[in-house]
Amino acid sequence: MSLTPVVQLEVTEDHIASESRALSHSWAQPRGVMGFLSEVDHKRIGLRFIITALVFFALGGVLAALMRIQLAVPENQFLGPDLYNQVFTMHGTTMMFLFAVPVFEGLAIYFIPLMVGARTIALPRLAAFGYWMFLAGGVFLYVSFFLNIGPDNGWFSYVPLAGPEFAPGKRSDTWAQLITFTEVASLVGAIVTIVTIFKYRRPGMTLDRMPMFAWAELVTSFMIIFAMPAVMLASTSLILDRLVGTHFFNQAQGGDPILYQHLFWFFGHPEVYLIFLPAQGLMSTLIQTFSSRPIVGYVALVTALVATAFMGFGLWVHHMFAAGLPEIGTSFFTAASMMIAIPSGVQIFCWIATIWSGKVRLEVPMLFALGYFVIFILGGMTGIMVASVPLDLQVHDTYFVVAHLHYVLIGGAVFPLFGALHYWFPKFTGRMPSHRLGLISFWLLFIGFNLTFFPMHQLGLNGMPRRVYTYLPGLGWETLNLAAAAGAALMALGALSIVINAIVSLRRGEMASRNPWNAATLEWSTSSPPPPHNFYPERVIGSRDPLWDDPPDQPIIEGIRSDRREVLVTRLLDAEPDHRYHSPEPNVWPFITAVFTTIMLIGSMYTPWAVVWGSIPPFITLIAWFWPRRTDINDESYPVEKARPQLNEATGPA
Amino acid sequence: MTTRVLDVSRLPSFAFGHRSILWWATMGMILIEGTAFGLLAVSYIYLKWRVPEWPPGFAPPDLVWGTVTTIIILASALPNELARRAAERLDVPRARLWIWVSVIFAIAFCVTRALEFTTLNVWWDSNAYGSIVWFLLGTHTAHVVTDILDTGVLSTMLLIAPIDANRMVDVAENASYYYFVIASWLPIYVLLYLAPRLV
Amino acid sequence: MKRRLAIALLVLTAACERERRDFKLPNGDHLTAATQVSQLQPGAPSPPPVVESPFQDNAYALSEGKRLYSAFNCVGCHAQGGGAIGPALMDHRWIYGSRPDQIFSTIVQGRPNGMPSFAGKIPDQQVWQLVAYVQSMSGNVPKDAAPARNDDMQASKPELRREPKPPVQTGHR
Amino acid sequence: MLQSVLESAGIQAARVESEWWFIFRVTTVVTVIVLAGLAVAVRRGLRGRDTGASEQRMLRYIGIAGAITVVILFAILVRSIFTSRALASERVSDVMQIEVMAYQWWWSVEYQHPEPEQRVRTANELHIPVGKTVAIKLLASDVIHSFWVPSLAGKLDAIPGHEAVLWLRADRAGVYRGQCAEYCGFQHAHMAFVVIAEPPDDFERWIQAQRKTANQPQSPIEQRGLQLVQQRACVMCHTIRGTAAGGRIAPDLTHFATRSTIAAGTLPRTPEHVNAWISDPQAIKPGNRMPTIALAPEDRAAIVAYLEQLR
Repeated sequence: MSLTPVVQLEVTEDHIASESRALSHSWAQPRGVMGFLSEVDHKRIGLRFIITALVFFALGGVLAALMRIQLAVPENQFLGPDLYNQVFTMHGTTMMFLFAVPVFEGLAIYFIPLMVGARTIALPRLAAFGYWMFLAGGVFLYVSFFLNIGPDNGWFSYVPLAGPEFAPGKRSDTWAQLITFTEVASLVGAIVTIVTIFKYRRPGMTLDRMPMFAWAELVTSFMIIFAMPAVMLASTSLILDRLVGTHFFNQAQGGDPILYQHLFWFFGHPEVYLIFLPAQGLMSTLIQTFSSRPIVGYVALVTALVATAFMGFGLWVHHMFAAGLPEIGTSFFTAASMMIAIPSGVQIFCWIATIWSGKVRLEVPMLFALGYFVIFILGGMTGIMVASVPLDLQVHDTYFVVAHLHYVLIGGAVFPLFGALHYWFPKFTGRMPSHRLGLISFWLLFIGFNLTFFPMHQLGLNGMPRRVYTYLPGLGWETLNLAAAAGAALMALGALSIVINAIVSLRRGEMASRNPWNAATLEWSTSSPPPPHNFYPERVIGSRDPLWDDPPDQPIIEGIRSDRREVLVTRLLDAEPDHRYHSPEPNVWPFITAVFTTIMLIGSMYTPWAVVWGSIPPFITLIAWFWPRRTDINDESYPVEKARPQLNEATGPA
Repeated sequence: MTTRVLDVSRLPSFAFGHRSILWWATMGMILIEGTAFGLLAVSYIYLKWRVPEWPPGFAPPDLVWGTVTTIIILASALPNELARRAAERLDVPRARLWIWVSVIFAIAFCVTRALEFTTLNVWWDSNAYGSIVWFLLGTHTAHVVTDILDTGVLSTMLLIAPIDANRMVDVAENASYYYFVIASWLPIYVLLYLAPRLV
Repeated sequence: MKRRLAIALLVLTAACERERRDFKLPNGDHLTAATQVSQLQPGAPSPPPVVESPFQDNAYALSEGKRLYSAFNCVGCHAQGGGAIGPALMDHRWIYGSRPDQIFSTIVQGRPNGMPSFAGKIPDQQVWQLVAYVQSMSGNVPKDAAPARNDDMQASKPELRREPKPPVQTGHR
Repeated sequence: MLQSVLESAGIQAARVESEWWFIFRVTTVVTVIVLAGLAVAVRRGLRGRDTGASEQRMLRYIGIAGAITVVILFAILVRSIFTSRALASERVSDVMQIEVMAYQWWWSVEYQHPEPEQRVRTANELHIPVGKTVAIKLLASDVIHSFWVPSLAGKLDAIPGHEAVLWLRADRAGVYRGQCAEYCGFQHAHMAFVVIAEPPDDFERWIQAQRKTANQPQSPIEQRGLQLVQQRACVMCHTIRGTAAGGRIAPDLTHFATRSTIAAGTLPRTPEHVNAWISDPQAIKPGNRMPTIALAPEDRAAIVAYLEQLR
């Protein structure tokens, strides 16, 4: 007899009401300062990730504006080389490590459980720990910057410029340690996302019924796992070279600066895709909802995501064409870099087909999605150009590449992100965002973006290198740089209008229903904002677009305990119910562990002994974290003898 | 209102192996650190390929302690496996016994590992070869130490903390991670000790 | 509270101090012809002005000093600090004084038996940078500002990892 | 002065330029078609007529579009590989060798010759004969730099411990500006140089002149200038062949007055600029390695007068 029969049962309104009450009680968010620090609710953690990342985005934007002011006219004295170098390094580092990766991580932590129909995220304490590490890393970077210890060797920190001889002081170490902070946060986030997707999907949600955003985050998380260790090694060996005198990158003692570049770009190129892929998931989500039809080519889109991820690891060398590597090798990497355009092309064709065959609603999120097409396609085309070795040797490290990467990353990731934030605003807050302000933001950003970055293509071809703090008059760069500065001002206004929209709508926006956009994914099946336990009652999933296509009489899932934080764990492929799991209760130790880990990491910039002595306090706090408390004990198997009758089911074949 | 209901109340409240979420979390850790070890090994080979002679200017590490460590580390797989099996049977006394035995093994090879560091014949700041040797060995040692501490805490928990079935899942997953520590050592042993002698 | 604030401020300024990149001396460069060559002076003896080194704890100046140390061929006589024709600089023995202003005078005035005078040849700013570096050779600067290893063959431990050797006055003044 | 990828004056840059126009045209056409397709789709979607188009049929079209993408990419790839080959074909051994050593933030240029005294050392300025291939051996003395003259060839990194060779040929006489293209610290922005391509006879005359030692100063003020150069800080870093100045860590000044710029392309070489530079180099190029040297105005004028006659 199956352990999970589908039966006809009487489910009364009273039962539902009392279960709801019990769930609200057992999943209640802790109160007070300690409660704030102990939070394990994935929606809170996810929102913290998103808001913190957006704050860093704003800071990175301010730095970008400073650079545009500095470069608006030739031989400007506004910043000077020392400050400018810190500013552009901080800008790149912030955008890559403190904005782009964490913001998508935050979206994943918030929405993956909602989209797969789970009550919470897997390993919530780990997710909380990840957030505190991310926050600590970001604060650490900006405090360092204001103390004049901000990194100044570019977000790539090439040796020997960032190495022991040419980067005196602690600025380079700040960069290297920031990497460790964000690494920990991203890796933790990746594990949490993978486990949630694999084990917490609602019964009936087989892998081929998963929403596209979940697919995108799954693929991205695997990319993080394989890419991030490379930069961890690069930054660790950099700090070892600087602090204890190892010779990884010292050519006179058998090391090699090129080794650093290989390690960095083995991470650095996949990094681009692990920013880009979640945004592709967002694009599919937006296009489907606002075309009011199921996405065309689901299998093709998933395949494209996976293919992009695989190829993403095969083209890191195209950042090093100018380093004079052997020609045969570079041809291979040219081929790989061009072929990665194929999956992107397929995705774009699928979306155009969806739009073509659907009923399009030009809401603000859809506008951002359409903006993606214009901007990202241009960025993709310049991507093909820089994949060609001869052409890359001309435009590499010029403003052409600056234009290219912003077209790809802002067009390919930030526009879908803003579309998605607008789209999910009612789910976050329970209120609708303002349509009119949304229109203003979109057009300001769209025009401002193109005015800022389109001229940079021409600047690059005219010979303007990247990362210069000033330039001489008479080289034909003045007008284009001035245009870019004007565009940057428009973008700043656009960003401001988004902030205003958020504040105004939060106060006075129209109340949002469960599913204001008439979307098909599960996060819209619960109230806006969702209750702490996300869903009740929960129905078995019967199709890929449950809110559109599921018959109304899908079975209700009953039997998950409401008197404690219990979740249903399902099987990897078919999402058949497997066992019930007692999800961790709120706990302050992840926060304390993050504090001590931070102290250890910062100390290790100054002396290697900090690693030895400094790892003792986090170790002790980890014990406290994992030490079983009364509330954490699984009362159905305590003492352990009580669990014996469950043993066959618990170990038997899945 | 009568409706169709999927009743999950009779499902077990824990699971072992790849059915448990802890197993997947452990696999995630293993993938991350496996990638790190892989890249370290590639860096070692890259540096080796840059110079005509390897190891450059120093004798390769002495075989004795490295080999003893390898033997102990391989032997420690046995108590580890026994602990895992006992855990999956929910046999608390045996799980407790074997996990303590594996802690003793781990401490033993920590000692031989310390001796290993004294017979590397090169310092980390001698040249790039020394740096990568120390880095490889140091990274692996960090994993060993982490695992010992982790196992130690778990063993202590089995003595003094309340034990439910999830604790037994912890023991089983602790064993999976330990297998990774063993498995990652073998290629490093080959790289550090055998490759300079054979090639 | 106030004291805590003061300590915090101190830490902050220390960090700023260490990481400043000064491309010129704050008061501009001046000729070192005014450097006292002799202790003899007319009138009553006035206490010798204690000259503060502007770059004592400054990481950038220390690294510049290290660069100039080999660029100006100090290596030729003092080697990498171990000493050869000239005395060792990484030990604790100081013949002509270990105070920054004394080292400054040694470089500018030159000393008997081979140390040439660099008066007028090396601008004050660079002399101060050399002074700071020379102090770091025996570990007598803060560890977080001292130079790390160079991308070179390694002759000795980088300054950052040297044990501080308290100066001992051996010479005659 | 030219510093543009799209105004090629040499064979290597011309090949890349023609590749650029090829890819540019192809990608422009593709972009226009895709965006037009999107526009049609949005228009149709807005009208929202239920097309009843089967997913099968749409997937077929997507497949066709994907196949066309593959073909286009393959064409670009083949074109690119052929260009690479052509660029490499310029690598011949029997050519004039110039060694360029990149420093933080200037370029030292040395024309190789079997006899050491026939070698020519200059800075931030390369003279090359028109129509002849030259091999530029790139070295880095400190950090990674990148040698880039857009009008003549693509860039190549100068990496410490590695040796790289760039082959280029100028086909039109002219002055081409180049610049460091790898971020290298404070003054990455002011690390320019010029390549002067001139007819072979002119080039020969130039190199013969460069082989001579420095001019002897004539007027009293120039003589005083030389005296100051030899007494003051200049000698610690600069070489002027034929005088006591023999420092090796800064640009060779033997034929200073034949160059068109100072401070690695930062300023045109005029007496006023040279004077301003000596008086406060850190104000003009903050962070560069030339210290501010205290000099009386009349001494500075003498030094400038001396430098200006170093032809």
